[in-house]
Amino acid sequence: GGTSDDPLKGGGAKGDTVVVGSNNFAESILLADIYGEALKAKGIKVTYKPNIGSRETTYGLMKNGTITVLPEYNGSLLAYLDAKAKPKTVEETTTAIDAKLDSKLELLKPSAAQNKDSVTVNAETAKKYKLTSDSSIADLKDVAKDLDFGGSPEFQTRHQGLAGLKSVYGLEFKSFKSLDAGGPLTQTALKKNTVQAADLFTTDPTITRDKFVVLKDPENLFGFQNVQPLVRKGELSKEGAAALDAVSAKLDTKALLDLDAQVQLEKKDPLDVAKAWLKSAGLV
Amino acid sequence: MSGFLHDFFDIPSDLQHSWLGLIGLHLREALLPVAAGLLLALPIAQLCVRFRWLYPPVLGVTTVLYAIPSLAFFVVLIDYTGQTELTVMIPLAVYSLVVLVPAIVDGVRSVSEETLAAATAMGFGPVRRYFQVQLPIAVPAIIAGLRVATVSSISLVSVGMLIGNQGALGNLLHDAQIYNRPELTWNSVITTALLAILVDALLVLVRVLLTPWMPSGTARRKQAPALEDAAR
Amino acid sequence: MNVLNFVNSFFSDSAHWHGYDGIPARLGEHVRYTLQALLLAAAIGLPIGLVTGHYGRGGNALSLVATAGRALPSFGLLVLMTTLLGFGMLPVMIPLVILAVPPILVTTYEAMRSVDPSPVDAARGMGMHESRILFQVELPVALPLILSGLRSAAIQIVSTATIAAYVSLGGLGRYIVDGLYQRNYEKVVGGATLVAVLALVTLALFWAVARTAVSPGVRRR
Amino acid sequence: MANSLRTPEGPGVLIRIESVTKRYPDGTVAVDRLSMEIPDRSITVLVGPSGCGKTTTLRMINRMVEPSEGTILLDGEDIQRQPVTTLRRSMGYVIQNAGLFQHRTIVDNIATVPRMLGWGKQKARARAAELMERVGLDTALAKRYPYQLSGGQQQRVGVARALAADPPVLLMDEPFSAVDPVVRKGLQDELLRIQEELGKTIVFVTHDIDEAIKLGTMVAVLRTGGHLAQYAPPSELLSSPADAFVEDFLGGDRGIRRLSFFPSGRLELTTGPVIPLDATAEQIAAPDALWLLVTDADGRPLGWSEPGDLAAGDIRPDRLLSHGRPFVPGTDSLRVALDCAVLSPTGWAVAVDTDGRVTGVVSQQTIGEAIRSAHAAGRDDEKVAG
Amino acid sequence: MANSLRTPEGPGVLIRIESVTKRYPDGTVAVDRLSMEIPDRSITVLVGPSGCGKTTTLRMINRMVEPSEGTILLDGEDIQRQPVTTLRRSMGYVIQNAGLFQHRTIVDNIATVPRMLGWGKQKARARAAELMERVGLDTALAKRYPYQLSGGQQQRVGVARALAADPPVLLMDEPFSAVDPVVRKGLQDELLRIQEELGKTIVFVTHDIDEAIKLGTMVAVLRTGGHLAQYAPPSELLSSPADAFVEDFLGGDRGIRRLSFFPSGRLELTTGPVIPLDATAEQIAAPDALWLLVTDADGRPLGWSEPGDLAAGDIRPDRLLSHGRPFVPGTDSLRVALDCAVLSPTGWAVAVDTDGRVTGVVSQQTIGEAIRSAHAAGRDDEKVAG
Ligand SMILES: Nc1ncnc2c1ncn2[C@@H]1O[C@H](COP(=O)(O)OP(=O)(O)OP(=O)(O)O)[C@@H](O)[C@H]1O
Ligand SMILES: Nc1ncnc2c1ncn2[C@@H]1O[C@H](COP(=O)(O)OP(=O)(O)OP(=O)(O)O)[C@@H](O)[C@H]1O
Ligand SMILES: [Mg+2]
Ligand SMILES: [Mg+2]
Repeated sequence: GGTSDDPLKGGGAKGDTVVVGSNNFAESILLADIYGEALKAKGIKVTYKPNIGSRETTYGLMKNGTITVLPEYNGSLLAYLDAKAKPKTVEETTTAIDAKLDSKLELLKPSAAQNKDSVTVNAETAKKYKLTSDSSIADLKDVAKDLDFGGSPEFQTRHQGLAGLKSVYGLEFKSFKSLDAGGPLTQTALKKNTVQAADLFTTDPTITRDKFVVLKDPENLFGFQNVQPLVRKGELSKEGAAALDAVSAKLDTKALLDLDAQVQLEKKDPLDVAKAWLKSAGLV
Repeated sequence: MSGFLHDFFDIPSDLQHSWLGLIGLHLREALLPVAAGLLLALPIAQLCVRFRWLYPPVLGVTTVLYAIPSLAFFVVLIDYTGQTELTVMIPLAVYSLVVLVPAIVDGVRSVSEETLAAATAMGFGPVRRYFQVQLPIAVPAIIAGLRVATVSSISLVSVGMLIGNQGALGNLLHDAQIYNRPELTWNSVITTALLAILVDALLVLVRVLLTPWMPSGTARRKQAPALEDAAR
Repeated sequence: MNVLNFVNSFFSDSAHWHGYDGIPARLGEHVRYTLQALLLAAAIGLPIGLVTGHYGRGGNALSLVATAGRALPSFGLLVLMTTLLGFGMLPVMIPLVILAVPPILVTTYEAMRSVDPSPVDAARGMGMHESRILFQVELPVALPLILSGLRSAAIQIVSTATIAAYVSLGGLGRYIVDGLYQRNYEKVVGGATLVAVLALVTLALFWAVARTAVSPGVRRR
Repeated sequence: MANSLRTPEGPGVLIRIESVTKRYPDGTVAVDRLSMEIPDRSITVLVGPSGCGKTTTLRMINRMVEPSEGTILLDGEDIQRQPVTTLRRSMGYVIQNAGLFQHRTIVDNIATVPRMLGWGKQKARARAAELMERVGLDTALAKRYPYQLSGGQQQRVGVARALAADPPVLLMDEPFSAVDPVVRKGLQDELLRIQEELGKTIVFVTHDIDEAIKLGTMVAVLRTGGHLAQYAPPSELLSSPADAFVEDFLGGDRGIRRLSFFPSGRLELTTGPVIPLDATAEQIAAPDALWLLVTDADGRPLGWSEPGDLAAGDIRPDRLLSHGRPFVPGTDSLRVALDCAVLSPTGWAVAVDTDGRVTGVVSQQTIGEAIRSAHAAGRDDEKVAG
Repeated sequence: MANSLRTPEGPGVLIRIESVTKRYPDGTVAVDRLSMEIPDRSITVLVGPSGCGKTTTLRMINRMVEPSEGTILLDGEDIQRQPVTTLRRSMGYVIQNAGLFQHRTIVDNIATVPRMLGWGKQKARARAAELMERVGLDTALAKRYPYQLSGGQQQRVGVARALAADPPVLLMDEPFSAVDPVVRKGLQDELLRIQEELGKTIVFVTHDIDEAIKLGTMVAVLRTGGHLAQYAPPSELLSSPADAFVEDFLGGDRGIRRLSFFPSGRLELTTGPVIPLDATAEQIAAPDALWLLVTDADGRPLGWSEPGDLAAGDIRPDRLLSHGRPFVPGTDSLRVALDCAVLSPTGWAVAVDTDGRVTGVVSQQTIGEAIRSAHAAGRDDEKVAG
C-alpha cells in the first residue's frame, strides 16, 4: 500500500519514513523512482506519492509536509516562485530560488541533466516555414498568428509560457489549446497537426520519433532546467542527502533521454528502469 | 496474445497496487460513498415523505449538486481533505443522493393506503410503522435506486485520477497516456464496466434474497414509479 | 476560502465576459455540446425504448446494456477515444452519448411498460394499427416519464460535457480544467456555478415542455 | 323492467362459432371445442366462473386471440378472410374500467373510430355528442378528461366510443364489474334501452349470473376448461338447469327469479273488495271479503282494513294497514305481483295503472294459479318445440 | 342459512355514539350529529351510498378519525380517555383488499398484534395457526406470502389477523367488496359462523344492501351527508322502510326477501298426496288430490304426477314431472319454501328431512297463509313493543 492508506495525515514525512513525490508525467515519476530507490539502498524507509499533478499542487504538498522529496527543475521552480527573475547561470538560479523558497524547504545539488519546456513544431510546420533545429523561437514572429499552440492549461498563464513568449519574443498565436504538460495529448495533437506548435519537454522521446523540431531559446525564456531534488529541511538524513547528490552527479541529459525512451517508447516500468540505471551507475 | 495479456495486466509501479489491489481500492472508493449516501438519504427522504412541500426543493438541490462537475468539487475540497480518497468520495456520496432520495421517497410512498391503515388500526406508532412496514416494503425501490447509484459511482471513481492517483482503476487511464500504453486504457474501461455489472448483479441477488415476498412476474410494472427517479 | 467571494469576483471580472474564453462563448459551446449529445442519445434511446416497451420484450437485455453503459467511465472513454480517433467532437460525443443513452432507454422502456394496458387493449379492439397504438395511445401517456428520462440525461450531459475541456475543446469545463491546473479557484468555482445554473435552466425547460406537451388528462390537473 | 318480458325474437344467426379450441402457448386449454350460434340483434351473455374462458371466447370473435382450431363465421363468412382491422372496426369493444384514453377529452375518446375511418373532425364530434346523449351523458362533460369522470360515467363513455362508428356487433367484457351495485343497475338498464333502440348484436361477458339473467336474450354458461355447460334463454336456465354445476351456479330463488319472465297482464283482477274512502255501510258490507282496500277520491290506494273495523263515513286513513307496494299489470312481471302479495299484510296484491289508480286486487292464491299455468304453458312450449 | 333466522338477542349496548359530527378540514361534513347504539355480541351494519360517511363513522370508533363534536363511549367509557394504541389493539380492523403486509408471511401477518403485545414467537404462531383454521384457511398456506393467495384467501387472512389478539370488537370496512360474488358468499357465511362461535361485536360497513341484510343483526342506513336514515333490524327495514330513500335503496323483492326472516318450521305439512313407487291402485286413488308425489323405497322424492297418469305397479320415474327443489322445514326459511312451491310445476313444495327423505308436502296456498300469519305476528309484536 502507498501513502493513500493514511489520507488525512498531512505530515507523512515525519519520523523515519521519506515520502518521495512526483508530478504527473512520466519523467517525474522516473526521477522519483530513482531518488527513492537510491534512498532505499541507504537503508532509508521510502514511500512514493507519484503522479500528483502540476507544480502548483506539488509545491503546496511539499510545504505542508505531505511529501519530503520531489524531483524538480530549477528553472521552472524559480519561474513559479519569482516570475521576474532572469538568472544567467545555474548558480544564479539556485541563489534566486533560495531567496524565495519556503523556509522549510531546500534544494540539493543540481544534476547536469536538463529538461526544458520548449517551443516545438511538427514536421509539417517545420517544412512549411523552413524551420530547422537551428531556428529560434523568434523565427515564428511573423507566422505565429497562423499557428495553433498546444500546452498545459497552466502554460497559458505562466511567464515561462504564453506570457513570456509574448513579452520576450513578441509571439501571439492564433489560438491556444489547453492540453497536458508535454504529455501524450500534446504529443498526439502536434503529431496530428491539431496544433502546429506546442510546449514539449526537451527530453521527450517522441521528438526524435515523430521528427518534431525544437526551436532554440536564445533569450533563455525557459531558463535552466536542471533536474534537482527539492527536499524538506532536516527531514532527510545526511546519508540520504548524499545519496541524492550522488545521483545528481551521475545524471546528465543524455542519460535522462535514454531513460525516458525506455519508459515511454519501450514501455518498461519506470521503477525497473530506475533500478537498472542505479545499478549500472554503481549507485546501489 | 500472451504478450498483450501480459501488458494488459502489467500495472505500472507508480500505481502501487496490483490489478486486484486496484479493484479492491476501486470498490472501496465507489461503495463507501453510496453507503454514506444511503445513510444520509434515509432521513432526508423520510422528511420529504413527512413534509410533502420539502420534496421539490430537495430534488432541486440534489439535482444542482449533481450537476456540479466532480473536478470542481475536488478543487474546493482538496484544501480541506487533501489529495486523498476522501476528496473523491465526498462528491460521489453527494451525487448518490440524487438517485437515492427519490427512490426511497417513492418506495415509502408506494406502500398502499390500505396497508398503512391496517398498521395504524393495529396500534402501530409512527416509528414502528416506518421501520416495520414502510421501510421493508420500500426495499425493492431502494435497491433499484442503489443499483443505479452504485453503477454510476463505480464509473465516476475514475475521475479521481485527476487529483493524483486517487482514481483507482481510473489511474490506469493516466498511466496509459504518460507511458504510451493504450492497453491500460482498455484494462481500465473494461474492468470498471465488468465490476459495475457484477456489483449490479449482486444487488439484484440481494434484492431477491431480501424480498421473498415479491411476485417475480409482475414485479416490473409495480416498480415503474421508483425507476422513474432511479433513472435520473 | 469563500466560495461566494470566488463566484462574485469571477462574474464581476469583465475579462470573463468577452472573447473566445468569455462566458458567452463558453456557454454557447457548452449548450451546443449538450444539445448535440442529447439529440444523438435520444435518437438512439427513444426508438429502441419505445419499440421494446411497446412489445414488452427485451427488458432484461436492455437493463444489462444500460448498466454497462452507465458503468463505462466517461473520462476513460474520452481518453480512449482521443487516442483512437484523435482530437475533435467525435471522441467527446461518444462518451456523452453513452452516458445519456441508459437513462433515456430505461425510462422510455419503463414508461411504455407502465402504461395502463386496458386502453391499449381497447385500441387494439377498435382495429387500431400497432404503430398508431404506440404513438397515439401509449406515447402520450408515457410522455411525462419519458421526459423525465430525457431530463436526467440532459442534466448528466450538462455536468459531464465539462470533460471536453480535457481534450482542448471549449465549454464551461474550460474554466474548471484551467482553474484546476492554474490553481485559480475563482475560475473553477465560477465554471461550476455556470454549470449548475445551466442545469437549473435545463430543469426549468423540461418542466415547461412537460407543461405544454403533456395532456392535462395525463397530468391530472 | 321492460326487459323482463323480452322474449328472444328468434332472428337469424349472426355469429357462428364452430368447434373452436384455444390452446395457449403454455399449454392451457382456455376454450375446448366450443360451438355456439349467436343470434342477430340480441344480447348473448357468456357467464361462468373465473378462468373459464369467457374473455378468450370473446376475443376470438374480433381476432384479438386467434383460435387454435375451428372457425368463426360472421354473417356466414369466415372472419379469417377479412383484414383484421376491418373486422375489428365493425365490432365495438367495451372492457372493464372502460379503457379510455386518458390523454384525450371525452368527446375525442368517443370520436376515435370515426376519426380513424377518416371522418372530418366536425362530423366526428357531432356524432360523439349525439352518442353522449344516447348513453345518458351530459354533453357538458364533452371537454373533460376521463379522470374527471366517475367510474359509471367512464363506462358510459366506453359504450359510446364502441358505438361511434355504428358497428353491427358490440363485444363487452365485464364492462360493469368495476362499478358499485347502484350505478351498475343503471348501466344495465341503459344497455337494454340502447340495445332495443339500436338493435345491435351484443356479446356480453360477465361472471355475475344475475347480470346474465337480466341482460341476456341467450345465456351461455361456461365451466372451467372452456366447456359449454348450457346455452339457453335465461328463463329456461332457471327452470331447467342442465346439471348440478349450472344449478349451483344459478344460486337460490330460481323459482321466484324465473317469474321475472312471466307477464302479469293475464292475471285475473277483482274489484270486489275495493271501496272508496267515502263508502257507505252497504258498500262496506257488500263484498263478502275478509279484507277491503280503501282508495282515495282519485282511486289511489290508501290501505287495507277488515270490514268490521270500518265505520261508514268515518274511515280514518291512518288506521288502515299499509297496502304495500302496488304492481302495474302488463308492465310488471309475475315476480313483482307475487312480491306485492307477499309483502301485503292481507296476502292480496294491489294492481294499479301507470297513474297509480287502483285497477283491482289479486290474491296470492290467484297469482299461484297464474304461476302454475305459466309453468304448464312453458311445458307445452317445450313439447311443441321438442 | 342459519343467519336468516337469527333475531337480535337484545343484549347490552357496547358502543354508544352520541351526537357525533365530523367536519373535515376542507369543510366537508362527512357525519352529521349521528347517534347510534351498537349492541354487544352482534353484527351491526352501516350501509349507504358512496360518500355517505360510513368509513368516517367506523374510523371514529377506533380513533383513526377524531370526531369534531360529540362523544363515543365504549362499554360506558369515553374512548378519548384511553391511550389510542390500547384502544386500537382492543379492536380488530379489516378492510377491502385485506391490507396485508406484503412483506410478511401469512402466519406472521396474523401474529402481528400478539407479537406487538409481547407474546412469545412460539405462542403467537400457534395462535395464528389456530386462527387460520378458524377462518377456513389451510395451514399449509402459513409460510406463503400474500401475493401467493387469492383475493378471497387474503381476505380470510385479514379477518384472522384482526381476531388474533381476541379483541372484543371487530371493525370491518367493506371487507368483501373486492372479491367475486361466489367467493364473497363464502366469506359472508364464514363471518356469520365465526360471529356465532366467538360472539364478537362486529361493526360492518358495506354499500351492498343485500350483504347488509344478510349479515346484520341491526342495519343502519346512512344517507349522503352522514345522516342516519333508518336504524332497524333487517326484517323491519324490509317491511317498513322509513322513507322513500330507504325504500329505494332497498330495491325490489322486499316482500320475498323479508321471508328469509320467517322460519318454515311451523308450516303445516300433509303427507296425503305422497305415495311410494310401488303404490297400489288404492293408494293412488285414495288421496283425492290433483297431484301425487312419488317417492322411492327410501322415501326420497322422485317426482309429481296427476293420479290419472299413474298405473299401479308400473310407475315410470322418467315419466314424472320434476319435483323441483325440496326444502328442509326448520332449517330453511319461508322464502325457500315459497321458492320451492313457485318452482314446482304443481304449486306444492316438497319438504324433506336433512337426509332428503320426504316429510310431507305443502301447497303454495298454505305457505301464503303462513306468510300472512307471520305478518300478523309481526304486527302484534309491534303493538306490544309500542
Ligand atoms: N395469454 C395467455 N397465456 C396463457 N394462458 C392464458 C392466457 N390468457 C388466458 N389464459 C388462461 O386461459 C384460461 C381462460 O382465461 P380467460 O381470460 O378467457 O378467462 P375468463 O373466463 O375471462 O376469466 P375471468 O373471469 O377471470 O376474466 C385461464 O386459465 C387463463 O389463465
Ligand atoms: N380526509 C378527508 N378530507 C376531506 N374529506 C373527506 C376525507 N375523507 C373523506 N372525506 C369526505 O367525507 C365524505 C364521507 O367519506 P367516507 O369515506 O366516510 O364515505 P364512505 O361512506 O365510506 O364512502 P365509500 O362508500 O365511497 O367508501 C365524502 O364526501 C368524502 O369525500
Ligand atoms: Mg375475463
Ligand atoms: Mg368507505
